[in-house]
Amino acid sequence: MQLVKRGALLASVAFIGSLAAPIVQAQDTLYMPSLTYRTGPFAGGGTPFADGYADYFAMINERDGGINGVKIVVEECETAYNAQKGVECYEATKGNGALAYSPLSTGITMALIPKAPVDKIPVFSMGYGLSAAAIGEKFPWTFTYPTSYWNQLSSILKYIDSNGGIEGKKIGYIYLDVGYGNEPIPVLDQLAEQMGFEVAKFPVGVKEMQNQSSQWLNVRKERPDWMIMWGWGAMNPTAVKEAAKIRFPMDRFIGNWWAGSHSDLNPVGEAGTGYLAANFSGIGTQFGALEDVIKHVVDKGESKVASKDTVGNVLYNRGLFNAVILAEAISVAQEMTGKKVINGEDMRLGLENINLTDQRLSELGLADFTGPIKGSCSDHEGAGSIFIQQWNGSDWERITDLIAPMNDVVRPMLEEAADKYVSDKPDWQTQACS
Amino acid sequence: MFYREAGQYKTSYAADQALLPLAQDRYGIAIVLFTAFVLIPFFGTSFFLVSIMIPFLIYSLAAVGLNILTGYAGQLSLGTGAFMGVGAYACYKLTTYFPDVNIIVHILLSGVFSALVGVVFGLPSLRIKGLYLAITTLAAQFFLEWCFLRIRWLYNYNDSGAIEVPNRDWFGITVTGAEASPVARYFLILTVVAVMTLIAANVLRGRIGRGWMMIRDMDIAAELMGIRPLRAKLSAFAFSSYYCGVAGALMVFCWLGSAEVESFDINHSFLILFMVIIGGMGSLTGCFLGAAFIHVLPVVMRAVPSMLGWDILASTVEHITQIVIGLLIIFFLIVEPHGFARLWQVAKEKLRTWPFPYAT
Amino acid sequence: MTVTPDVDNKAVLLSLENVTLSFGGVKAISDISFNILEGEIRAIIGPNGAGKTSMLNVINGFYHPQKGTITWRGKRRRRMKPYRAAASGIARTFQNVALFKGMTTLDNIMAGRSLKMKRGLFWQMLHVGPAREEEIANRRHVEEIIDFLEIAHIRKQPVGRLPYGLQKRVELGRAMAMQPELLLLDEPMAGMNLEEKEDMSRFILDLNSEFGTTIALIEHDMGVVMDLADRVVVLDYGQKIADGTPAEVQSSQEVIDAYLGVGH
Amino acid sequence: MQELIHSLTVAPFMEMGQYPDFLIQVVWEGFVAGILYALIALGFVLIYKASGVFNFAQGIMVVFSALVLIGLHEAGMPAWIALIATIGVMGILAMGIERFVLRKLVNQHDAILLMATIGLTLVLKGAGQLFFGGETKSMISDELGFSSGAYDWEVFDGLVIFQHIDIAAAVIAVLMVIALSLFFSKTRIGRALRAVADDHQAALSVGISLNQIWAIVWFASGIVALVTGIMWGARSDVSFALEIIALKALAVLILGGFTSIAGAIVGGLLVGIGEKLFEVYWGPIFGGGVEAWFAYVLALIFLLFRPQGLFGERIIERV
Repeated sequence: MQLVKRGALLASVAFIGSLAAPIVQAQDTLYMPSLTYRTGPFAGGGTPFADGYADYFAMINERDGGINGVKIVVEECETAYNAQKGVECYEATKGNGALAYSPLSTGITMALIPKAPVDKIPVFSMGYGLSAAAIGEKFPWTFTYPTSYWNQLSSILKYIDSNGGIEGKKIGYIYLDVGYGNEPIPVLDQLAEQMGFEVAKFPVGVKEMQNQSSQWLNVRKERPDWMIMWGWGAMNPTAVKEAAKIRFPMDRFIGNWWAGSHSDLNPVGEAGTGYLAANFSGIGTQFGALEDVIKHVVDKGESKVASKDTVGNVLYNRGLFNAVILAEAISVAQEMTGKKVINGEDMRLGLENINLTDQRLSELGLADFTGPIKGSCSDHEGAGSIFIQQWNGSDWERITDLIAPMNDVVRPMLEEAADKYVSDKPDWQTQACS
Repeated sequence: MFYREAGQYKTSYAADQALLPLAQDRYGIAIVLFTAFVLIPFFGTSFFLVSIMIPFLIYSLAAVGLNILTGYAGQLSLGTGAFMGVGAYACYKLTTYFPDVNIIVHILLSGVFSALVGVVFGLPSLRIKGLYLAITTLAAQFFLEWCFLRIRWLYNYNDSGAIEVPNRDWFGITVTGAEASPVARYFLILTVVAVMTLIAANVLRGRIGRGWMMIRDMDIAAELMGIRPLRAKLSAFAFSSYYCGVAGALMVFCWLGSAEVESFDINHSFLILFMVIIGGMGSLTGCFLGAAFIHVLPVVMRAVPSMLGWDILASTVEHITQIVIGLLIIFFLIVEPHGFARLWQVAKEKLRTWPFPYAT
Repeated sequence: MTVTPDVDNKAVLLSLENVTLSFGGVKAISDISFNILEGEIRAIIGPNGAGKTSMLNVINGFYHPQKGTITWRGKRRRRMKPYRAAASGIARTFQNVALFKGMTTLDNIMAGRSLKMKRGLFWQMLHVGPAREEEIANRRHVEEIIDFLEIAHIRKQPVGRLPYGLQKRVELGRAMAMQPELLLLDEPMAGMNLEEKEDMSRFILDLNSEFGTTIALIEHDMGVVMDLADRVVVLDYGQKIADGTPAEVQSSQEVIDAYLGVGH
Repeated sequence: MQELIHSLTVAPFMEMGQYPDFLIQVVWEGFVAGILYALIALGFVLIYKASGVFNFAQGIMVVFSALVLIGLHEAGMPAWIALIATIGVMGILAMGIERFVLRKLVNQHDAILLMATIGLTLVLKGAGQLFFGGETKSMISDELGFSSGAYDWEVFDGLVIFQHIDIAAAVIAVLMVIALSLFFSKTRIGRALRAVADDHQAALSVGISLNQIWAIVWFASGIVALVTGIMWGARSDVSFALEIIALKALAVLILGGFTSIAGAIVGGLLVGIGEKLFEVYWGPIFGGGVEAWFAYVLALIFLLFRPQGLFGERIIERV
């Protein structure tokens, strides 16, 4: 009993301490919170992403002494991909002068979108979250560069179309049965009508991620010509394995950009040979920026990566790319405001005016890493392009050039969705763009 | 010595039956309420309010709900998360259909819907007891989760599948949505929780609550005393689910601001059950103690390493937190299976007999 | 031996005719008839496994006999739930004390008042006005029982911690609180010492004479039965082997055989 | 309306008749999943029978044991040595649980024992992630000698595919059940176990230590968990997402009864085959994903009609 009391005492002392001494950031740094999920069922993807994110900023600090001389402080907060914990992390870190949040989970993104205009901290959900947030007029504080789920889907469909035509074909859509997987369905349905193909949908419950045989039996029954997957975490390797089991042709099976990482296919190995996936960030370490990361961070033992092999893999590079865009936005903001130490509002301006041209990407050591991205007041998405990569049994290989989305079709749908989001929120903050 | 009832004579049954017959308890509650209503909003930081007090109060309310069912009526339930979800989605639909009605009305009404659902899933309790019943409540949990996803009407056909909370006023102060200040939200929740806890205490000490406890302790004897098991069990399910539903509505409207299915998953059911068991089954005080322990401990544990300047991966901390909570749960179950509430009682008895440790 | 109704011109409160109860082929009670008169103390005796407790369970609706009729206050009773039996005025105690272990003595006896309390949820929630008045009125009644049973000192103790004898007493109090017309006592003195038995006998007699409660009891202590009971029915292997006044029963050869184990 | 009734009552059966090869495939898949559910349920039953503890941690024990096996192999142990070492770890775990948890919680309320095992779940979950990381891992099935191929069976103008690993799962499950029943009927400890299940006092009076028995059943269900983990892992990798699937074993328990080994097996197969048939043939009508609740709702409905489970005995309440 004595022990209990003492423990309780210690805990309460520590607790009071934590309230009394919030972490105060020095005035001359840029504070960048990192909501990570190194735990939980999706940790396999969250870990390399968080590493890439942290390592890029570490490299900038190390190599350049920060952005225009101001060091970046990255603080991780573990969300386990859980909305409650995500909100808790947000509340815990926003007071430290956070410049932007990359929430990573759709649930956390949805929770933070309405908070962004109030706290004046932009939300940067890189290619995930709410697709409609691409509309800058309606979502001044939210960004989804380089593209949105909806546009990505259109790019994938274009790829299918260019490989034997899509008209009259049957496309199977297997997805994680949560908001994330359900989100692209309106676009899929609309484009099916427009491009003349048939759709069959196969939802996979979160609890059934590793128990997909029914879905794949249904796939076998429906006999689609192509399969598109909106999967995540443990769902992906299981799906590829099940596809192999029913002998679905792997080169007709395309994952979205969260279903095509090394951690997804390593457990599958040989059986997954030929599997395709969309991506928008380069694979490998042959880019200048990555070489610098290895030189300045990883080799010095300052990275959290479990092994050096992780550097350059799909999700590591995506985390790094997330940091690249934020870093670029910071420097744009610094230039526009003339301030060295910026705040969330400046950051929003920087994100909105981002312009990553091919030339700029080369300067950053990222030539051919991704397509150019240009934002504007109304375009918070950039309608960027993707490429398709293929699994060769042990590694990913990029097999296509950049494929542009069908923005002309998708953009009106995005606008409609944005209108709908705003419609039941009378005091929603919008902005006018000329 | 310090906690002495000697000299406090009751001259009427009414006084003897009061909620807090002892003066010390009345002072204690007064201090707690003063702290909650005055000191905390005045001195608490925004982080303290939003990440500690608000979730703590909401979880406490849900724990009160579950405790009514499990601790007082003896029906083990693993469906709390889903019942909270029913409240949240009901509240969301109510605000869409009746945007002009005061949000407080919606929050309180939303509990009615989860009470109805609770009654439906409580029906098996008439034939099934104990662990078997617990597993059937899992059916409620998983079936409702599926409904939250598949019935798109529930989230207004939103593409993201999430429900978002609009800003709503109460007497001119925004109390829900992103624009609501932490203090306003805190006051709203605190008021609801305080009033509902008082109501629970009243019901529990009266005819209805006694009926539940009779069913819990000895259902056959209860029936032979004229308690109708059907009515008693279902009313417990309804009452409990009402509390869970309101807690769910508050969780989404005053804390998270948006939610999708995963906010009401099975882990929440476990979390609330932990709070009830660690706090003490059959004790309202225990609900609050349990909620404080289970919610606050991880928050504190996460803060400790960075405070001490240790460079530990967030994930490592998370894993260690998980292990520690698991061990603590087992430890407490071994040391005091009746939870914090009993520890508190023992402490009070000690204080009463102080300085004579062996008097009983 | 036929049932002799109405010995002292007392009305028949409850009568069972040709009642048979079996569990999956095993007969617990076969073809038993007997009655209970208003205001009497009726004992049911017999060796272990004779079907005595099953008999009580039939009377208060917990078991439903396959055959036979039960007549309560001159009205034939249909298949009935235990809570209906309770509402019609039948209370009981149990062989192995069935108190509400998590509640105090006071609450246990208050539990006996469940049927007397009616106030709805609204008043309960507020705990003012009618609900409170009702609570206090019933409390007053319960305090009278507590005084009667001399258990005031354990009023606020959880019953689980009480010694066995006291638990039995609290259980009696709980049944009394129902103000029943018929009180069924299942071995009220089992496991008690002489002093406790005397106390309990006194309570039973007082209860019968002061409040006029009809009592049916199962008891093994023949001395107690002979002293207390007005009439005795004897069961063996689910069958009735004797019925009558204590003296009559005592002299019955069948009863003597059953108890001495002849032919077993 | 008529259309709906048709699609609910007629169409699925027509479809079954139309493609019998596919039906066989569906039933086979359900059968294999059912075997794995049954194995998890078996672990529950062992512990419940001997100690009355409803072991919620059985699911996480499946994941944990599989992770230990993979982790040890990754650390350089040959597969078979790692397997033996993992069995050792499960043994130590069983003894630890008995010594530090169960022994101290004797005679507590059901809910408290249940909570203790949920606490245990948290500990194992945290420890598993701490030591082995949270990412999805592939089972070392090749190293353990399982082949990854498949048999094709051409029948009814169609094709039924039997994965080797699934066949192995079925065979191993059968062997496991036989081994367990031999253990129960032929060994001294096994007979003692049954005695305990019937009557704790009686078992004590013949001089068997209850503590020992508890440690043994936990060890036995640890081994069952390991086997389940290997088989499921070989089918679809090892990750913490497996834990929630293990919850389905609870529904299986309802169908089979908490104390019946035969019930666990039959219940497992019922749930496995039932949910696959329901998902494949009826699921699309409800928008799919019905597998998530099918088992529980089936159990619930079943309970209303037969609360004692398939093989349980009717309980007569006594007063």
